[in-house]
Amino acid sequence: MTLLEVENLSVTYSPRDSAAVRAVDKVDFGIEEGEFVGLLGESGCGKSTLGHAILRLLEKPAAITGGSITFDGRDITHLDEDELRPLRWADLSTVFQSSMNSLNPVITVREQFADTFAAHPEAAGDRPDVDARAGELLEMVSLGRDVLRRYPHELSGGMKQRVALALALALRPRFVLLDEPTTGLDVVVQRDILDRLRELQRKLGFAVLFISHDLGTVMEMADRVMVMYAGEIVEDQPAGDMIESQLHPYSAGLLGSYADPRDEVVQVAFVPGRPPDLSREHAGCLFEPRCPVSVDACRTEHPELLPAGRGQARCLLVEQSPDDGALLRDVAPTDRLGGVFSADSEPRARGAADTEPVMVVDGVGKTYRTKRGVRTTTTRAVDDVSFALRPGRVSALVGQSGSGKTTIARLITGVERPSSGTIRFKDTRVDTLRRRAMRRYRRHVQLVFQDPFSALNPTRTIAYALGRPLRNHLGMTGEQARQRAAELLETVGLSPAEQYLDKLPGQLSGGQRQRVVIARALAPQPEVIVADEPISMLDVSIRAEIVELLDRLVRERGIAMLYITHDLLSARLLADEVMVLNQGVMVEHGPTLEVIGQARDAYTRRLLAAIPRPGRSRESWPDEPPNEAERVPAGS
Amino acid sequence: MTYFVRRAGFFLATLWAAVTLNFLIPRLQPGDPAQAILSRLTGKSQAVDPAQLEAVRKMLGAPDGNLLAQYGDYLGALAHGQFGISYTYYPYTVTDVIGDAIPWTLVLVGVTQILSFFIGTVLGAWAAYRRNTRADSWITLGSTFVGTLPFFWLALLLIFVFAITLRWFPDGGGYGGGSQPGWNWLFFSDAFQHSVLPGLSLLITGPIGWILGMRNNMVQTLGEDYARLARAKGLSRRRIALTYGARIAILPNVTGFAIALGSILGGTVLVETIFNYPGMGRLLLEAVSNKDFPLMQTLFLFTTVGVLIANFLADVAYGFLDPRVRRTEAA
Amino acid sequence: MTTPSSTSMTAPAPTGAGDTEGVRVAAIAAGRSNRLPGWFVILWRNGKCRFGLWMLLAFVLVAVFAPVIAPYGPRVDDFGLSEGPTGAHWLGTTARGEDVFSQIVYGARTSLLVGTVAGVLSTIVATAVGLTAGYLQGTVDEVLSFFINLGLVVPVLPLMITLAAYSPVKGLGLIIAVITVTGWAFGARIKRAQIITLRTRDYVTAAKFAGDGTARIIAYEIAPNMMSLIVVGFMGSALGAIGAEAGLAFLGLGDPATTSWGTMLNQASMGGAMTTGQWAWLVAPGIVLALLITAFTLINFGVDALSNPHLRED
Amino acid sequence: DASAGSDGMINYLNFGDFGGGTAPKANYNPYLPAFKLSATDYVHERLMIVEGTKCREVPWLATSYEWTDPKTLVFDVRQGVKWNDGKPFTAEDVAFSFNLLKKHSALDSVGVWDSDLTSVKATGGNKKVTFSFDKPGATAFTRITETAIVPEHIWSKVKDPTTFTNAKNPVGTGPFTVKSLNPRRLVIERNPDYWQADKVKVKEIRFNKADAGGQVEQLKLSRGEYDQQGMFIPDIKKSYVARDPEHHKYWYAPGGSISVYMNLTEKPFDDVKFRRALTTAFDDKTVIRKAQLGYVKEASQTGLVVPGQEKWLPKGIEDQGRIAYDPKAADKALTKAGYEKDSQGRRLGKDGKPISFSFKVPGEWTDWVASADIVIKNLKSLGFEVEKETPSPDAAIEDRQTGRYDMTFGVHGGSCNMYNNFSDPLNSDRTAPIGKKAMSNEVRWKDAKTDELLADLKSATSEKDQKKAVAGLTRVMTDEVPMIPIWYGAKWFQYKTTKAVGWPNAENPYASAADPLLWMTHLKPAKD
Ligand SMILES: Nc1ncnc2c1ncn2[C@@H]1O[C@H](COP(=O)(O)OP(=O)(O)OP(=O)(O)O)[C@@H](O)[C@H]1O
Ligand SMILES: Nc1ncnc2c1ncn2[C@@H]1O[C@H](COP(=O)(O)OP(=O)(O)OP(=O)(O)O)[C@@H](O)[C@H]1O
Ligand SMILES: [Mg+2]
Ligand SMILES: [Mg+2]
Repeated sequence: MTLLEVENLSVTYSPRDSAAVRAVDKVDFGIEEGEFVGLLGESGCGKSTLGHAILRLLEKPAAITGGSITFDGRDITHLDEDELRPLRWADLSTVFQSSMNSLNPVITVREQFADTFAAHPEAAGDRPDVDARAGELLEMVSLGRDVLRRYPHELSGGMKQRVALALALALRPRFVLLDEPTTGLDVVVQRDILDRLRELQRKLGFAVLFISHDLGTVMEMADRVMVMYAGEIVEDQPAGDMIESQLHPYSAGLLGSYADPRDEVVQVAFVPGRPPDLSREHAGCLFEPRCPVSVDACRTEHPELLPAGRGQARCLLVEQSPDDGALLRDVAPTDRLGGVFSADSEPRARGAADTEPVMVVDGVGKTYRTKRGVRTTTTRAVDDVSFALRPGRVSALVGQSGSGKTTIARLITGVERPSSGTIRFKDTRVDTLRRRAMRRYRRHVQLVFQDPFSALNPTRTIAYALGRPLRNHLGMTGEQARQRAAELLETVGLSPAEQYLDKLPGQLSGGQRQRVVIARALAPQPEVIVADEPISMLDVSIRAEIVELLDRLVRERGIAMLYITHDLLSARLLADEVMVLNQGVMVEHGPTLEVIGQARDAYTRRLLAAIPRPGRSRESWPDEPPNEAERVPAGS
Repeated sequence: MTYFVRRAGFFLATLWAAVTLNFLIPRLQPGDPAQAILSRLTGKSQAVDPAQLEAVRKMLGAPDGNLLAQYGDYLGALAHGQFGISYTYYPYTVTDVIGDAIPWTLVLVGVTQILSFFIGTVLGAWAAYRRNTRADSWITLGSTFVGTLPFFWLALLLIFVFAITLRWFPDGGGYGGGSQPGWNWLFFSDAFQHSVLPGLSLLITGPIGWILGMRNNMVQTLGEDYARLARAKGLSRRRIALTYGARIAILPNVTGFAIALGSILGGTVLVETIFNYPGMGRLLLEAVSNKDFPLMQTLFLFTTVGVLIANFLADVAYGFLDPRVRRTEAA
Repeated sequence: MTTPSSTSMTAPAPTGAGDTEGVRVAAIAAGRSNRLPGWFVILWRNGKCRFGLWMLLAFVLVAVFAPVIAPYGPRVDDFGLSEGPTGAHWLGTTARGEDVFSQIVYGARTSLLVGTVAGVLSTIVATAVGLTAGYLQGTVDEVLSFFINLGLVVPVLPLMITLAAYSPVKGLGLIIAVITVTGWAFGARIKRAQIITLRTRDYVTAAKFAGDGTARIIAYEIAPNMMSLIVVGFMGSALGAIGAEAGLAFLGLGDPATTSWGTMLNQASMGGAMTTGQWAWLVAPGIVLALLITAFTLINFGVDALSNPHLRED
Repeated sequence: DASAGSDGMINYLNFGDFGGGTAPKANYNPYLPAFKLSATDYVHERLMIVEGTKCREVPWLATSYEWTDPKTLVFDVRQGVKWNDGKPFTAEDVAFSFNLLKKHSALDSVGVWDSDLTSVKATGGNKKVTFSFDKPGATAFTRITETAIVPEHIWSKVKDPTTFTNAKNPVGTGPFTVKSLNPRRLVIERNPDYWQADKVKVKEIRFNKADAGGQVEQLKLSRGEYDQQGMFIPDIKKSYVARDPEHHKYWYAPGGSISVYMNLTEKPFDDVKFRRALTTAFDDKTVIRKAQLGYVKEASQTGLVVPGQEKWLPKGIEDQGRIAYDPKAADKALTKAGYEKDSQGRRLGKDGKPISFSFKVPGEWTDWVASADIVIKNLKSLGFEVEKETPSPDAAIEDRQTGRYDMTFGVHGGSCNMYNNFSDPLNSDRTAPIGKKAMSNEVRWKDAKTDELLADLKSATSEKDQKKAVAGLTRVMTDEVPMIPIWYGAKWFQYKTTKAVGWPNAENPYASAADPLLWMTHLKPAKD
């Protein structure tokens, strides 16, 4: 029997400030008992909204404006809060997108379990043994029982998400909604949690709606995958089928932006453009403006979600094709899309590996001393690291969170001074520079910031952001600077530039912002660029775009680049050499293919193993205890 | 260790600064205590007898001469715990005078502060819980209108209505002329009667800050993810409001409350003045207008110490109530 | 938010630093549909705040047009003594034969002046000290923080009374100075806390990479992002200043020569408004004072909403 | 009625404040006038009472006195008086009291030993007290009579009389003893063994803490909660008398003169013609009516308080020395004295420049400010440029003492000691250069003739000689115009006649508000 039946569901946000947004539009699907369904889609396409609607957790200004939700044969669309309460958690539970913040900060983990049990005596029994049951649940997500006594802030992010997961399963629900339950986590930790989740799901047999925009993971884990675009479901297929062939051009583009870095040839594509404005009415297919294969009819006729293959799709082309999407299958997806970026086993046409380095890092270490009340702790953030950066070449620095990547970036750019070792830029010792000299040095070495949302001052226009380095480093002012700023914007693909110069960052999309951040780093014509995870905050479809841009810049301008990331795919695409950092120590250093292909170090292998392999059976974990760093020493 | 040293250092430095300020401000200004006391006694329309002025100056040890030497003497005496003789209540010592005033202030202001905090927190939490309902509007708007009445003015009206016209309560003082301060029922009931009106004026205007603060904090906490999760978990509204809303929302108010308690020692000058309440606030105003340097200095010292201690306790209490702080503070 | 009755008795409830950048963004969004500045739209949209703004506007108009509105000068004492309300004297006369209504009208000037000037001054001091301490850190921060903490723990009212009592000259200037001297610390602490989070923002580091100097960074990168905090601080200070002026004047520590509602209350209280039955003299200034403070408190509802989206009215 | 006893006594009277600050503590040391509680005046008596209105000498603990020579004063001590602890009162006690003050000058707030007194001895078989001076000592008389007498048998055992509070059962000769004290109320009860107990009809007096001074006290007074009170209340006729016209009474006797002080070291105030011209310039009547609510009386230019002190007035003086407002006369006199007006109506100084000066008045004293406003208006209408300055009272007093003012209000005179009345404001000994604090001569009057007259007055033991000297001094005041008196400060005194009658008042000014012992021996139960 269908456990959850969503019919024609529409959700509208009607905020006071602006026009109403139809975030979810006539969504129709069902989930069987024990089924694991993935929900994919670009950021902002309405995944979380849909999830909240199903859980009946929408809050003003959002409201269900049509359709129905049926759970286990019961229509829950209009139940009031008191009627819903018995259903909640015992039947429908969830892990929120921001599950790290979803634990009550002032009560212990045990109490959060206890109040869940107490609220549902019918599901948990009258006098549940909280310690025993909660302990058991924690063990299921490989956490020690001592976690029960802790407060949320005493746990790491990964531990909090595991607690949230355990909590979601506390009453053995029949349906669990997982809304990106592992965002913001380290790849290795993420892998660990998801593996466990899948295992539990098989064992306990609950149904899952798994929301994510992390393609690889969804494809690997789900039985069935739905793809959302602009508030609509555009495709719904069994996962295996979808990997093989995508029915909808958008799904094709989405999957095109994913690849396995371990492959011989790695090729990624991206869907240019932005999703439509949902506050306006659109005739025709919503994806039409970005669609590479659209036909005239797409502009006027709105497609319905119709059966295709073993699933459903919402595309006129699929409808018209006689044998279930054959039309799309004819053309290789990448050919149909706007941009393609690929890397293969051949060395790139870039600077030679033996060029004179511009930047030499020699035996650098950095120790932080933190005073916390009475006690002082020292952290060895970076330990005896040496490498060199060469013009026209990209060195990638990979490693999990907290491994010291950012610290190295700060040391190189002179934000911080090393505790030991030397850093040289050409003939200058960077580690001893003073104010003036530092300013001159930064004309040559620039930083691309990770978070495009915080790297631009929300109160200053783009022209201002670009004008400052031009003025300070190159002495350009007025019209000349503006001209130059416009050129820079064109360089990073924001054209026509005039349209962007006087905007505030808030008026730009994430990808556009990141381009501005890159343009700003380029402004003083630096010789070295340090890019600190410049794509981690961006949507998958934009990532490839930025990687392509960086590659072009390195090639055209002969810039030496240090590319910091924890995403091996982008490292594989962009870098000539890869350095792997683990707890401040460089554990592996070599040409990209060599490191990824034949990793020597155990840690590197673990990193590689964390990469999802949709459609393939996963090789077993390298035999090492699961992530020691995540355990908090007892009794701290 | 350095942490405590720093803390103690700040404590002492603040004390020193406060004490020095209080030493300097009055002394740098015109007029002397003897003149001030006699001018008040004779009134502005009668001449002050120079002989009397001379005698009083001799008695008080007129503070002429080297300011630095005076300052040295003053600090020395303080270090020995000697606060000197009050100029207003000569020849009684400052300690005598303050000792009489402290209990009054502690009881009146202390009780009203605690009640205000309690009432304000409960009403604020209720308003947040019933956000955007009529109860919310009544509480926020009602308390705004009532709470912004200038309370010295309110006090006057209370006196007029309840003391003068209706004669339900006495018009001022801490107790009546008929009872003798002491541990007896008559005195306590008398003192209670006298505290009703001043207490009321403080209670009417006191809770508004807490109401609005609590409401705003709680509206915020109820909008956080953990409150939404609590709803998803199917917890009762009560439980969500208490454990996920109020419990967290009250935290930022704790510091404010501790400071408010610390400033109790300063008394409430306006109310105590209007009601002739024999507390610290009125003493302070009297000390200031009589240029009673020793009394004023000591009152200032007391209030500063009170606030400093409250600050310290606030930190401790905060650490106790907020587990997020607990670890860092304890470590 | 700030305690509205900061007439000084209750300690101000602590204010959250507020998400200032979020405010900017929300404000821009809100302002886009209109031609008005975004922050104003948010304020205006709040029903309570709108009412407060109307009230404040009324007070401002009365203050500006006082000579037109008031039938007599505030110190014209040609009328009967302690007369009750009549057609010629809507609120009666004082014990000295002045027109109470005219005094009320002129008193609006004092209260608004004190509120505005003391509010602006203490906001400036608080902002300058807070920003400098928070941005520079190190010794400068230590020293300034000491003063901020000192300002926070030194009991305000006693200090205020002492300062006001021992000044050789009286007048509005003194009252404003006293309120400023005693009222900046709280704002400075909040602003310092805020700048400490702002100074580690990437865009501040980016400005350093762009070669900007410290002063420029504070003025151009950081200060604009603290606008709503500064507005909140100003509202709080203005509110406190109006109450404090009235309180000090009531205690007889003001300048009797200025016509303010506080001095009116003081003179009504001393001048036998109750004994002579000239009620209006005592009641009117209290009510207008409460109305003005209410106006500010209501506006503060909107300012709170500005810095905390949860508090916006839907 | 509970208060009217059947025995022809008044059960109790409710009086006003009893001193000692807002939270009084027991202090009955009569030598600490700034700190003692008012009961002290009912416990400790003096040799004689010089009442404050007509300056009559009323024999008290002394039955009579005699200047045996200008340097020797002998009092006959009353016999049969007992201390309230039963011990007899003797001349030794009197001598002890004075010698105590000699030893502890801080207690000598009256300043007996500031005069030329050299010794005080009990003489004549412990029935007389002899005061010896090294110069003629007539001026010391009122100071001596103002000094309280304490029992030797108690005070000789006190270690430090300057910090002695005399708190427990204060021993004195007076009509009352302390019954109870709490900070809200002080109760004293009749001393049955008082030497003139038959005259005291009040069994008990209750003083009530009434220092608020504001609305509440005014309301209580107007409601008749006090039998006697001495406080300011606005519009007394409406707010007090009208409430019970039959019983609510008041009497505001004039006290010291409040005068316009001019800084005599500055031009044009150093010019006697200028000053004399200003005597008609001020509209005293308006000041009294508007600024002083009609509670006070117009002051005499002589420096005496009339009509109380009219016997000291020189013969032939018009209207007891009061000078009527006459701006035309002032204008004419000024012009004649060489201070002409220019075309714009500005009054010019002798240097041809417009005369401009400031008038300082403490901003907090609103009635003075209102008075100053009228005075300034008068001056402006004569063409002067006058700027009002309103410093704090402390600053204003200090400026007056140090001579840092052009024009201001000052207070002087009003006591029964004629020497003090004139010496304090006019003696060149009592002044100081600008910038230094003057003891009391704040206008900085330096005049050999005045000093001579003061010396005469000081040594004059006979009333005739004294009158002659005082007449000279009043002439200095009217002719040389060192200051221009405007009004007499009022002594607030309200009383109620429901329980007791016989209060001093304008019709029967037998005592002033400051002589409670005198009214205590005059009060009788109300008839009804
Ligand atoms: N409070 C709100 N008011 C108005 N519109 C909103 C509001 N919250 C979300 N939206 C709009 O609803 C749409 C769907 O948002 P939703 O959070 O469901 O996206 P999502 O797919 O979960 O994105 P992400 O992957 O970033 O979490 C977005 O276009 C967003 O702009
Ligand atoms: N200012 C600092 N004070 C103390 N410790 C620090 C400081 N900055 C970094 N660390 C510590 O140094 C270590 C390395 O931090 P770093 O930010 O370089 O890691 P990262 O590899 O960039 O991590 P992420 O992927 O999360 O950005 C961490 O353990 C961090 O806690
Ligand atoms: Mg989402
Ligand atoms: Mg990092």
